[in-house]
Amino acid sequence: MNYALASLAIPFTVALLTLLLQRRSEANPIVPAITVLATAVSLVFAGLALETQAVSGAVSHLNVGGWDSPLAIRLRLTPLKALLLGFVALIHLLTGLYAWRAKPKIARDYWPLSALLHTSLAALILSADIFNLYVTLELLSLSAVALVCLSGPKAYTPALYYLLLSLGASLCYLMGVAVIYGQYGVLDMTVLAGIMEADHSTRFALLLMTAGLMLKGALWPLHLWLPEAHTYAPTPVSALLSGLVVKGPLFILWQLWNNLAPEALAREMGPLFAAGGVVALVSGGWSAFRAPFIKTLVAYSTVAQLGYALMGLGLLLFLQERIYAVALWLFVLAHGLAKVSMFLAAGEMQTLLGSKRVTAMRGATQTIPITMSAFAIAGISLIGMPPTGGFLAKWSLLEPLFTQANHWPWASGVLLGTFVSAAYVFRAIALGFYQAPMSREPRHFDRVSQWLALLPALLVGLMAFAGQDLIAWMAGVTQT
Amino acid sequence: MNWTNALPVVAVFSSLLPGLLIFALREQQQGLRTGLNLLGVTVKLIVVGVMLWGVSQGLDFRVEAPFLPGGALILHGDALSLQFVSLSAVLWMATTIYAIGYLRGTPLQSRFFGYFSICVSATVGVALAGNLITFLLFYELLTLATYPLVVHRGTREALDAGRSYLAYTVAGGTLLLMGIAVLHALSGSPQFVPGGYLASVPARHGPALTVAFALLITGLGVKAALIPLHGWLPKAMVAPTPVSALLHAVAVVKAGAFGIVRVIYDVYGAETLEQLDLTAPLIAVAAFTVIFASLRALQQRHLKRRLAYSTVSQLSYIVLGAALLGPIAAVGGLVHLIHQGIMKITLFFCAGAFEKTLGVHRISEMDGIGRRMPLTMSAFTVGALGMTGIPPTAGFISKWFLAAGGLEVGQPWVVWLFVVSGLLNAAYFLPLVYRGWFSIPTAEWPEDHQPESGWETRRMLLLPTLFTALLTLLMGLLAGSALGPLGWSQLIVAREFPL
Amino acid sequence: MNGTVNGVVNADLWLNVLLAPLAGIVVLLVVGRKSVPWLWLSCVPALLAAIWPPGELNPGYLWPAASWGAPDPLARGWLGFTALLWGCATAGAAGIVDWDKSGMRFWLFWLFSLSGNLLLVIGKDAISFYMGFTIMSIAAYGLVVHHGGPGPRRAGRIYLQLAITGEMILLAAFVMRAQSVGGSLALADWQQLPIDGFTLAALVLGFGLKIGFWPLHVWLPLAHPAAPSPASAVLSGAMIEAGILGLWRALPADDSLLQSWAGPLLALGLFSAFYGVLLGLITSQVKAALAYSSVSQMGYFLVILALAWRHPEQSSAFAILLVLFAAHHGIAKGALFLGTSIHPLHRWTWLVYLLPALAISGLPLTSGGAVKGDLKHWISESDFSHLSGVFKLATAGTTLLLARALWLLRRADAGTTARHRSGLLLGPWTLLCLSVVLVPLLWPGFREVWIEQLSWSTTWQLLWPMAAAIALTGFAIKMEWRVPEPLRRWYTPVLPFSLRLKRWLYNPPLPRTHLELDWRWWRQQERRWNHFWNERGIISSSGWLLGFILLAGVIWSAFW
Amino acid sequence: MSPELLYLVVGATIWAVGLGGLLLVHHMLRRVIAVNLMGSGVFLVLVALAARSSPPDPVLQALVVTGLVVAISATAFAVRLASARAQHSSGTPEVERPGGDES
Repeated sequence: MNYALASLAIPFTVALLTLLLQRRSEANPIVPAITVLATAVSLVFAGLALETQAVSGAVSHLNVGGWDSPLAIRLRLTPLKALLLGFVALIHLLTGLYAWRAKPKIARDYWPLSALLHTSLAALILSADIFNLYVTLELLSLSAVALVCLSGPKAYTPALYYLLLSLGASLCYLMGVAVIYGQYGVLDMTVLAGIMEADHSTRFALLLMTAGLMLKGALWPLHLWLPEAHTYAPTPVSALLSGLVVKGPLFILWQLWNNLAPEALAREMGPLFAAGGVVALVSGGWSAFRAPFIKTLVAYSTVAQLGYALMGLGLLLFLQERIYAVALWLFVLAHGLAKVSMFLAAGEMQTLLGSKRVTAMRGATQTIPITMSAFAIAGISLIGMPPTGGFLAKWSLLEPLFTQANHWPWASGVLLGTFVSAAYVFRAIALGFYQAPMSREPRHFDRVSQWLALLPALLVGLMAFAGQDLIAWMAGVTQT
Repeated sequence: MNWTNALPVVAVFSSLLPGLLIFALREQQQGLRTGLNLLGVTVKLIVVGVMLWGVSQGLDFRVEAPFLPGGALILHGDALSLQFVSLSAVLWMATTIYAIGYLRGTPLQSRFFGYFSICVSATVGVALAGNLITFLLFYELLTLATYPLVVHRGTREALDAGRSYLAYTVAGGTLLLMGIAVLHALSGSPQFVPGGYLASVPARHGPALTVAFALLITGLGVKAALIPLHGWLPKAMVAPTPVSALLHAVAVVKAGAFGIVRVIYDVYGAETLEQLDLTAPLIAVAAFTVIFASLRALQQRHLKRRLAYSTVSQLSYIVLGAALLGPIAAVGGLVHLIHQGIMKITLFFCAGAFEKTLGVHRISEMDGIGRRMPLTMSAFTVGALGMTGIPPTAGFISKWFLAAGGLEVGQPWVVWLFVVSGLLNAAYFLPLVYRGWFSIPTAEWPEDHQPESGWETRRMLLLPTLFTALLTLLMGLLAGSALGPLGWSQLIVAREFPL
Repeated sequence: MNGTVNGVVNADLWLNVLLAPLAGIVVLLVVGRKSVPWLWLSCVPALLAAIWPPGELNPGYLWPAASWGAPDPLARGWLGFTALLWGCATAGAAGIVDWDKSGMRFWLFWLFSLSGNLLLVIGKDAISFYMGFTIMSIAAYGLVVHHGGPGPRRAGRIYLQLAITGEMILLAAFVMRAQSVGGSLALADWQQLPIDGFTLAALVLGFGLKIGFWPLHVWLPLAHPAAPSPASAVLSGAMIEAGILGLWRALPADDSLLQSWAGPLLALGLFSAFYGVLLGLITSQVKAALAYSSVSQMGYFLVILALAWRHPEQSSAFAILLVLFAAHHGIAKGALFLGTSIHPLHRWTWLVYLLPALAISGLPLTSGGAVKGDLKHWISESDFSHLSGVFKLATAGTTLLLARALWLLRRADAGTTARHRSGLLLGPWTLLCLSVVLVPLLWPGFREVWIEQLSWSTTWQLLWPMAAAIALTGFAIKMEWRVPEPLRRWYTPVLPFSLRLKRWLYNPPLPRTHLELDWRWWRQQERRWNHFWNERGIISSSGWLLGFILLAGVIWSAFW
Repeated sequence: MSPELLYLVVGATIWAVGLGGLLLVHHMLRRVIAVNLMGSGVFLVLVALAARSSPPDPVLQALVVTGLVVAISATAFAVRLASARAQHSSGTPEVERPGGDES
């Protein structure tokens, strides 16, 4: 628990510290270094937390400040949470490194805000009661919106939309919290898990919270804000938003339905989620396929890929089999890595090719091969071809479906999803193979940032080679 | 890990590593690139040679690594896989040399050879895959690695072809994945076993097995270009000729056909398939493909497209041979796997040499080409006769066994299928031979590059062509020798059909 | 024939029989035109092997069950005359074929064809036979179209269409035959086990396309005039007879089915014999007339086969008759075809030329007299003895046809200014012509038959129809009979059919499977859809959706 | 109808009105207000729930306080953002402009 707390506290401290440092001088070169370093340290601590937690397999609690329930801020650490902490830190580290190298220079406010985002995500993960979750959700949204604004006035409109919808969604969620508290008088999730019943008000509360979380997590059909916000954000921010921020609400949703909701309700809700996931896959994929801009394409692909997660969640609730939880979280991990890579690559392309249009990628395999490789490998993971992480996740979703004949129809959802993902990914990749106009040499050719984009792609690209251990371990991790 | 474990890995990596290294090379480092390629080729040939010897001696080359729950990564060199591995190793050698000659002076060679080597590695992986999961892994890698080769020219036409290629193969790959998942859910993904490992699955899973079979065959049928899943193949002709050659002879289409053979014999097994009565539709589709693709080939006026449709037709020989579920037919199908590869690559090499030397793309431009390029045209003639099944070429041997196999399992119509197919093959190949040798050139060649060496074309283009043409002849003439493809196929079948 | 020789000569001689023409190819490729006068040497090993046959050779490293040898007099004799004919024709061709006009190509095809022909004769297994047969047939295409131009091209097209069809049918027949005898590929086995009607039909059809009896003769009268005369010589003298050999080898010696088929086959043979004569009489080309003579002579072969089928107990005797007939016809017809290239024809050349012509008509003391006499003898002793009279008519017809051919040749010779009288041509040609007398004397097996037929009655029976025919010819020349106009324009319906087939094959009527999508319409729908959402704005749309979900949820939570 | 229930219903209604405002109103500032209305509705509900027992539930009051803090900061941010956006699009920080500015 202490390690996890450290992993949470470090970015928080850094956020404050960098804020102070920024004040003193206009652009302090130390700030990025500190932030990145701190993220790395936070990652190490998350890793340590994961190790202790995975070894002991235990669940630890902490009441912040020694207050007692119900007034206390309760934190709870499980192996999965430790894993997610590490994941958050890792993605932050990667994007932080990229932001450090990025040309043109990113706005200096990026550093404290990203640290704040990191903090709120970590807090969200660790929180053990549903009201705390509301607070962390708000923090998350506020810092995310602020980050979106960093790319200047053109981002204000999408940022504002994002903010307003996000606020509305939070209030939906809060209404749900109120109803639940009114019903049960408890906020702590471990306690709630035992006592919730499938009555009308619980249903209504769950519904309110779900709707809010879906809006925040850009789950279909409440994803409309996402493409613009992700498109107009600065590149590292897009990566963070797609890779992490939308996963926060998803995590809550998962806890809500998997741990709190009575099984009967969960079984009812499962098919809806799963069906929504299939539609998300198809419609998001189609939009990505038709998207005119590189980043819009990648953003819509997030919408589509969240469909897989939603499908995993739905099937988990519907069929009540652990393996779908594994699939769900494997999707989250694989998608996070792949999306970071894709957004960084997309950003690189925008800078290097001087255009944000997808058609600008013509000949990219010749002019910017490394970036293009990053984009391609990440894309292939999104499609779910072996040996990528996407394949691993898809496999763990697909394979158990076939054990019973009446679950087979759901497999067609996966089938559709694969087709559509392949369509939009290869649409972009294909452009890269056009004969490049040889005369045009890319500007600001920075090898390091290209490799930074490639790194997560490689990670996710070879993820399935650890498949057997990973699935077995995840199956254990998602128990709690 | 002892050396028998290491060899399958070396076989895969002997082309994968050079491929990855070549990506890093600059365009001008021609010598280094060629050196890396040839090094890989040599290592692979040696390894394959040793493995061939070992398998004939009864050694077991096997290596396993954890991958998915219930499905490890297994590379296993058994007789069947070596059949395919040897084909790819030998033809990789020929094609690499050819490609060096073909691409001289064109841009993006590092990218080309990089993907080319990966493509071969994937093919070898497909061949050596010891279970379905491993097969899938390399099969998909093959899809991906081939795409850049198909679109190598980077023109709109090439990209269109690439799109069609991807649409078909990715869809096929997904269906294959589905099928594999179905089987995996039933029985895990154990190692391929002669006679099929699904024999032990209880009979109540019959419907699941049927659906899985349909999925697998459809998925594999895309690459094996079974009609109506063949659409990508003729379009992929816009690729540079070495790619078409490799695509048609070895890598892609054979991966599909080989996969079908694997599924039939080592996953389901003849007995299970007979119980479930699954092969009849496959046989029907294959037979239809044999005839219909030939008719389509007749319509083509473009040399490479005609060759492509011929490939579609010939691939179904292999599928048919495997699906007939008789030992003789299996020998025919397996031996055709090799024979078709050698013959078709010869034809493509010739087509590429015509194209590079004289700018000839269309059939109508081939008039009298035999006077200008007699050696290439001779090779073409050998290949064409082989495709038609005229002795003493390799094609005759396959056809003989396939027809006899059909009779053996009580399907006499198969014989007449091959008669009709042979006639159609003759109808679309012999006019080319006629044009080449007997017609008088009516106009100037579209472009004429007389190489300085005084040979009829670049030596790098000519020598591999002659080599494969010679192989085509030798495989027919020396079919009886134990080390030939026929002897090896009989060895495989002896192991598959324990009588 | 005797066992001691078998031990003396190494079985590897069989390999050399085939390697000789292949070596010829190599020498040709390396040395070029200088090697041409010596290419006839390629046939020497075959001739040696025929005279001193070694034991069988089993080259197992070649195709499965490969086995070569000449175990019986049939095979020996066949190999002998084939080698003789090819040798002479090769030497003759060296004197005729112009090197500068695609000579290399001609010789390559020639030698391939030769090796195929030799292979099929010495092959004791089905694959060797089939392989040789096919190589021979396909390579002969190059000989047929050698001259180029529309005529040869047309002839070549029909030749190839039929040859390939024949090959494919034969392949099917061979496969079926092999399977029906339990997978054995040894031709010796095939002669032991019964056959089914389907396979038999396929075999007759497949070989028939090569043999060229009616109605499968269509390519013969087209191909022969088109090909250079040495090529016609081997086509007519060796290749089409290979089909007869195949029929003999692939069929069982004693089979009830064959007995029942003997009658129809005999009828077919007889019809073919007369049909060939009649059609030959109305052609105006020497080589076409000779080709029709071949069609007619092939009828006799069918008759021999029919006799053998009907009387299996005398199979070995018929085998002898078959090979003798084949040798006789091969040599004589080869000499006749080869001779058509000799220009101008001097007196002694005419005399020599008459020899094979008369031999084919059946002049006693020549090979023709011997074999025809023998054939008549067998017919009279067979179930078909009532047909003896017909054969006298046939002899007369043959004589008429050859007289017509000679007359045409004289006319053609008078009309040409070309000169072809090199020693390379005249020497072998003379040898071939004289062989119609020499071979019966030198070949012990032939000699026996020859001596048997040296009776006055046989001579008379053979001579009077010939004499009658010659008299008729003299009368016809005297009266200046001409072929009636409508018959002169006789043409075979096969030509347009073949052309139509070619066109059909070049553009088979297949359905066009092309998916036409109205892209513009779809694009418009997409625009509308995007517009629908953009108009409302993100917040409103999302809000509506949220509200809708909540409403649905309220209903869900309230009423479930 | 007890006062708590009344407050509850009123709170819920305010919340719903806020939500309706969010989706019906096209003006940014009004939307910010709509969101605030939603917040107020929730807080009213929370307070009403707290009032069910006596003494009132301190947890809920703590929640309301926390929520208010969050709401204030979020509103401030939203207003600043809206004005910045308006300034960028029209050159004045004036958010209010007839006809709406959604696009």
